Amino acid sequence: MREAARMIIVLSLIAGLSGLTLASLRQATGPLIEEQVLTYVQGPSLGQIFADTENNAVRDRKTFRPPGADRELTVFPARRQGRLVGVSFETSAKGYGGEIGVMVGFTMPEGKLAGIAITTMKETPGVGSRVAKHGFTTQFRGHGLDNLDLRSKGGDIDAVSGATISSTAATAAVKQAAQDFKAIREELAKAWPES
Amino acid sequence: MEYFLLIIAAIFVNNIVLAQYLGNCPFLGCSRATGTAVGMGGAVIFVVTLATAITWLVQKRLLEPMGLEYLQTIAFILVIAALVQFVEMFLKKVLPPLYRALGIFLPLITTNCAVLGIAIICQRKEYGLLKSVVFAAASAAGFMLALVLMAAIRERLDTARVPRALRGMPIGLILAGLMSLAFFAFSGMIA
Amino acid sequence: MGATWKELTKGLWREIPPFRLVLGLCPTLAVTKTADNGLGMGLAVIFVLTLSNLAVSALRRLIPAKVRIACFIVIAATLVVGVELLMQAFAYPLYQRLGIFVPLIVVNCIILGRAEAFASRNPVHLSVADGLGMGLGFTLSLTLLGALREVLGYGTVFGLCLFGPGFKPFSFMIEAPGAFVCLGLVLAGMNALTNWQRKRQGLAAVEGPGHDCKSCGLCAADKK
Amino acid sequence: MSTFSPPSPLLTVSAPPHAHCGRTTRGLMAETLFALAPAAIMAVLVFGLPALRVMALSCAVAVICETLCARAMAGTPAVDDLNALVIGLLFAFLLPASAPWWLVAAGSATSVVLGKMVFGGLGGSPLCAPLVGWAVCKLSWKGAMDYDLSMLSSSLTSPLAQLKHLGPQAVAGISLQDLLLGQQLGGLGAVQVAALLAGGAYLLIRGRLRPHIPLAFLAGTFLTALIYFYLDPAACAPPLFHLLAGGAVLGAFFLAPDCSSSPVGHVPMIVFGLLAGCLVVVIRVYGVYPDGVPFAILLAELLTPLVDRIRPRPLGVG
Repeated sequence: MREAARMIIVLSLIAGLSGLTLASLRQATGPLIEEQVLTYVQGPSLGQIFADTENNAVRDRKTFRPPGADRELTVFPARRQGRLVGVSFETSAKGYGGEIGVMVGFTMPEGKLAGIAITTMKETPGVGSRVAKHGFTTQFRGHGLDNLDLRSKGGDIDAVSGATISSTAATAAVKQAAQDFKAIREELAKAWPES
Repeated sequence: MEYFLLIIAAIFVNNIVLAQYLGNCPFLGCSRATGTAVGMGGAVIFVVTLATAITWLVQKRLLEPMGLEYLQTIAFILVIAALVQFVEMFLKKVLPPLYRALGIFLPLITTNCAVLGIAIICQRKEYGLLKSVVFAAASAAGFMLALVLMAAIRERLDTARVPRALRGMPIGLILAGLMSLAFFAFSGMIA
Repeated sequence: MGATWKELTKGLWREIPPFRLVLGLCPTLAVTKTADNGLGMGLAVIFVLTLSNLAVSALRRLIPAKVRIACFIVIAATLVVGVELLMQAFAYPLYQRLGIFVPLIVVNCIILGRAEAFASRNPVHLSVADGLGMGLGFTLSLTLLGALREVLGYGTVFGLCLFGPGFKPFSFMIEAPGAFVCLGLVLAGMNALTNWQRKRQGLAAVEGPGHDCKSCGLCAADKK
Repeated sequence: MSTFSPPSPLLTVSAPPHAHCGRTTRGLMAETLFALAPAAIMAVLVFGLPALRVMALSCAVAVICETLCARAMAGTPAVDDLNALVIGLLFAFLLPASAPWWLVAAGSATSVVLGKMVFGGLGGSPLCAPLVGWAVCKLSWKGAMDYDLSMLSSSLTSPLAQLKHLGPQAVAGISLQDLLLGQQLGGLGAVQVAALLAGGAYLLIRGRLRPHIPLAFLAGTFLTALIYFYLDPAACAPPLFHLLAGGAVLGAFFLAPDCSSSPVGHVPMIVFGLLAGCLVVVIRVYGVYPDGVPFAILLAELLTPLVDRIRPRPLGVG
């Protein structure tokens, strides 16, 4: 009986200690990890949208809350010569094999699409993943904020042949982003003052 | 069709041992005789399938709602270790013949990285429960296939005059390499 | 002091894993495509192994024999989660490259094997020396193997280009078959070296270390 | 039992081939070389001197490697059994005629070392040696091993690559006679179909080759191709095309019946041949490699020990 009690006490002691250590380590590393994930997961797609910017988009990020929505948007600014030239943020939509995340960039102050890049993607390899390739994403560059639909739905975006679901999802995500952008455009313009 | 491709991919194209480097210790350690290999393979299929289902539930029903995803590794390994113990006791009581066939392999399975590996792969690929279970069973079947083929070839090699320095582990590894080479035939079959 | 030094250095040559003590094969094969991957994996293992040996050895009188394996697993898993968090915070690209093999350190038999075979029976300072030595040996082996495969497979080492443009990379080496064959040949080389040394000392030749889980204390303990 | 004790000489069971009726390995290998000669001559006629260069270099490297290995591991069989020459020649047969020297040398050395000598020399290897070298090269140097890419100057094309990339319409115009006479790109010896058939027939008539594996292999290829062709004639090439294009005939007569890596029983041999033949077409249809012959044989050889377990039940055993 004493043996069993000792077993239980020692085990729970070790488990508790390990839980405590990990929880505090998690607390300490949390912000760092977030920064790293943004830099290495979202960062490359930011670079695809806005080349040669002079600020660190990940460090200068700010969060916004579109009116009437219950989610937050993390917006990454792009600056050239001290002026804000564009913003990008990520939206997602349900694709064939899970969520497709799309980073969407808008030029400021014109308010056009600067380009899009696929961030997370769990589509069927070889079929859906073709939307991440050049041809599909480049047609958004310089596009206005309207008519963001596939041709089959009356818009002017060409779907990737054989990957309709993935194309639909990516387009839906972009459309969502355009709506969010319209909603917070005023705030965005003021958020990063000229330096 | 989706599941058929998933199974073929897991067994042949991305074979867990020969292409993903998981479960090498039992693959090289338990491949001296075909009988042992079949027993080990059976035990692994059994435990992997069960463990993947349970860890999937643990992750989705316990860790994610509580925001404890970072404890995945520790939770999974404890689940697997407990499961192996439990399966051992259960088989001993309820199905003695099966216990006699698989029992001696069960303790070795806790430290078989294929078990934990497959459970984590299912989470990283965000498979659903059914898909995870099918994937796990197929991957474990791929492990068994590689193990049995390896054992049969090694039994033959016992009569060959393998140079002394190469006997044992080295020739086993080279053989595994050549098997992996042959399995390249399947590469690209499922994009 | 002498004893500590002995435990520290045995892992560097006499019992260097995984070449002499065949432990932890999966990461050895999987992450040695390049030298820096091997080095990163090795450093993570040093961290986990040293601290797990320290913890196990410090608690060895406290832990009841029946649940010791469970305790070792909890300790190792805690450390591995710690490594995961630290790697994500400070070396995210490495974390991405090593992928699933970072959490799998917990089932690397080197960790549990050393806990069972050494740390649970020896005082703290010796156990730490053992863990550090074994970890350094493991790192050394992985880096060497990674460098070998990288040189042949990419023509680079730590990302530095070694040969001119005329070099035709031997891509076989960076694919799975190359990993197996390369490690097999290195092990054969170690065996040949051992026997050559034994011959000079006038001893009979031996077959190389097998993989009957003899070197890994855990399985042996379970068989009892 | 950590120390290794040398087996006692009385009870040593030697590795296959066991069959002995006055014939020697050297004799068998000499006859195999003789049977391969027509294809080698045809290869020189079709592809010119580069083919001769590749074959000579491959054979030389194979012999040198075997000599060095045999020197390093005392107690292995003598080098003069001509087996190294056969391996070198068969490996050369799988290469494009324009293969650069380093590719030939590296592949030939890999064939001999990884495919044969690490398993203790002749008879120990579970895989056919030239195929091991071929697969390693194919994995490493895709460009130099690609028949069309490396033979740009030739007016011929590789029918199997065309089938893979352009579909069966592209190969509909190729006459079977051209295929038979080696008017196609592919392994420099593997495409000399008529000459290989003659060599194979010679070995069969002389009794140096048992007919089970070659015939089962060809039947397996033909039947599987027939099934695919029957199901969808528009998407698949006719079965005779599959037999005559690429390395199917070389595989059937010279690679698959490799003495140490193929089964020995009658039924196992037939199963092995059918399986390999079937895999050839499956890999050609679904895989990324235009010609599935070498990989199909390698895969079937992995199954050899298991297939060999099919044997008649001994009398009196329940």
